[in-house]
Amino acid sequence: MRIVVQDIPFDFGAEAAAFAEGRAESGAVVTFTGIVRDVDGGLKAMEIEHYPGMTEGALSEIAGQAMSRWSLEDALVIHRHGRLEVGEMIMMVATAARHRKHAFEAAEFLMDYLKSRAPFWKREITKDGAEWVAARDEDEDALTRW
Amino acid sequence: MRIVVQDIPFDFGAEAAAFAEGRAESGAVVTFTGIVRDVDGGLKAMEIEHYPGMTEGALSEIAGQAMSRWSLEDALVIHRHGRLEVGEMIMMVATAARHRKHAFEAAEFLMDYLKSRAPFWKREITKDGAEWVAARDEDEDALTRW
Amino acid sequence: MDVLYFAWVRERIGIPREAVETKASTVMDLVDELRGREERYAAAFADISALRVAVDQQLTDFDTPLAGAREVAFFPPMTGG
Amino acid sequence: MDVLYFAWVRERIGIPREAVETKASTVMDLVDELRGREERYAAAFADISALRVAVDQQLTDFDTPLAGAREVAFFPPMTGG
Repeated sequence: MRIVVQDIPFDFGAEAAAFAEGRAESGAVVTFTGIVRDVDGGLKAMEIEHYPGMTEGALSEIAGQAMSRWSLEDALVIHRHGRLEVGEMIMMVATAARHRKHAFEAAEFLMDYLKSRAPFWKREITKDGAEWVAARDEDEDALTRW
Repeated sequence: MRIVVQDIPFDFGAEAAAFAEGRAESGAVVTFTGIVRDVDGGLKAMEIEHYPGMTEGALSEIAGQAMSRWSLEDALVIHRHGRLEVGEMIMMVATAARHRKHAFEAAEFLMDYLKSRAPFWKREITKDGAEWVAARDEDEDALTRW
Repeated sequence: MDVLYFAWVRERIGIPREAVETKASTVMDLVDELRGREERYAAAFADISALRVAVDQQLTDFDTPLAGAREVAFFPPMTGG
Repeated sequence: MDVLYFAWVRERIGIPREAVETKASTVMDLVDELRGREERYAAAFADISALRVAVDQQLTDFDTPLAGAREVAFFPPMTGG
């Protein structure tokens, strides 16, 4: 299990390849990547604030839950903070399990919990200024699945 | 949309990175990778037979359905045939969508259909000989979700 | 008409494909013709619930008409992914 | 006790963290103390249903006791991922 919180970009291809390499016990690897999306053509950048110390702890706890609940062979969470341009990768998760259903479910669980339980806050920078992204009810509702 | 059927290995990291690169319209990229798993320590290799011509058509049809059903920005399917050693990657799918739920669902749909509707047949080579892998009822049952 | 066999169907019949002259009107009629040929065909087609069929590279059912079909393939349930 | 503020809570109060001398027995008691200080605190804590709280870096509720707590953080619902 590996948790990374950093302000610099990460190499998605290299991380995904290293995670999947030689998983002869797993059979199934799922990755999810979140990218700064230019919602209506007006986004200039995204700023992500976090809570140093708590962030790593919260992500470790969420990943640990996923590991034991789906008997994962491994899990990876990388999340950036600071300023990100449109098209840049915000974060990724990866899961390795024996069966694909478990790898998919564990990755979705990681995302759902990370969204609503890890201390990150996004601010969108547009030509009109900066605005904090509001939490969506559907993100909180997603937790009820688990 | 890209469909690849080949006997040589593919570069998962490079394919995943190229697929996710600059997806400023998507926001969410999911990949799934299937790896030759050494089930009970006795597997020497896997051989995959396919139906040239029909394989590409069936995968295109399945990926096309996923594209339109989840309004994907893009989809990728790579599947190997021939002989694969333990730990080698058999196949991958990737999906790019605006929201993570759609990217996850479309990837799971691709996998469920690919498993039971694309003409591939696996044979396990162990020290005791070669045996065709039997289709699992749960793979057929998985299609009822869609 | 080309008839193709894959996986253990191919192994049981002993060849990957053959040209078949037939007036069979459905896939099932073709199966019955092939069964009558030799023991290896009868063995391969003994239990068609264990088989799948594609006509002109489209997965289909055993009651599909063969009018105009150029290629019929028999194989076990798929196990890709 | 260290009190931390994040995102718009930090902006509204104007500082990221401060040391607070308090005998508040629960998070809610601390909120009431802070509200009484100045308008900017009252504004930040006007609607606590829009806020989340962590005590010693564990997400928790507003009725959590503060006995032994070293660090309390207030922030809006998280929006990572």
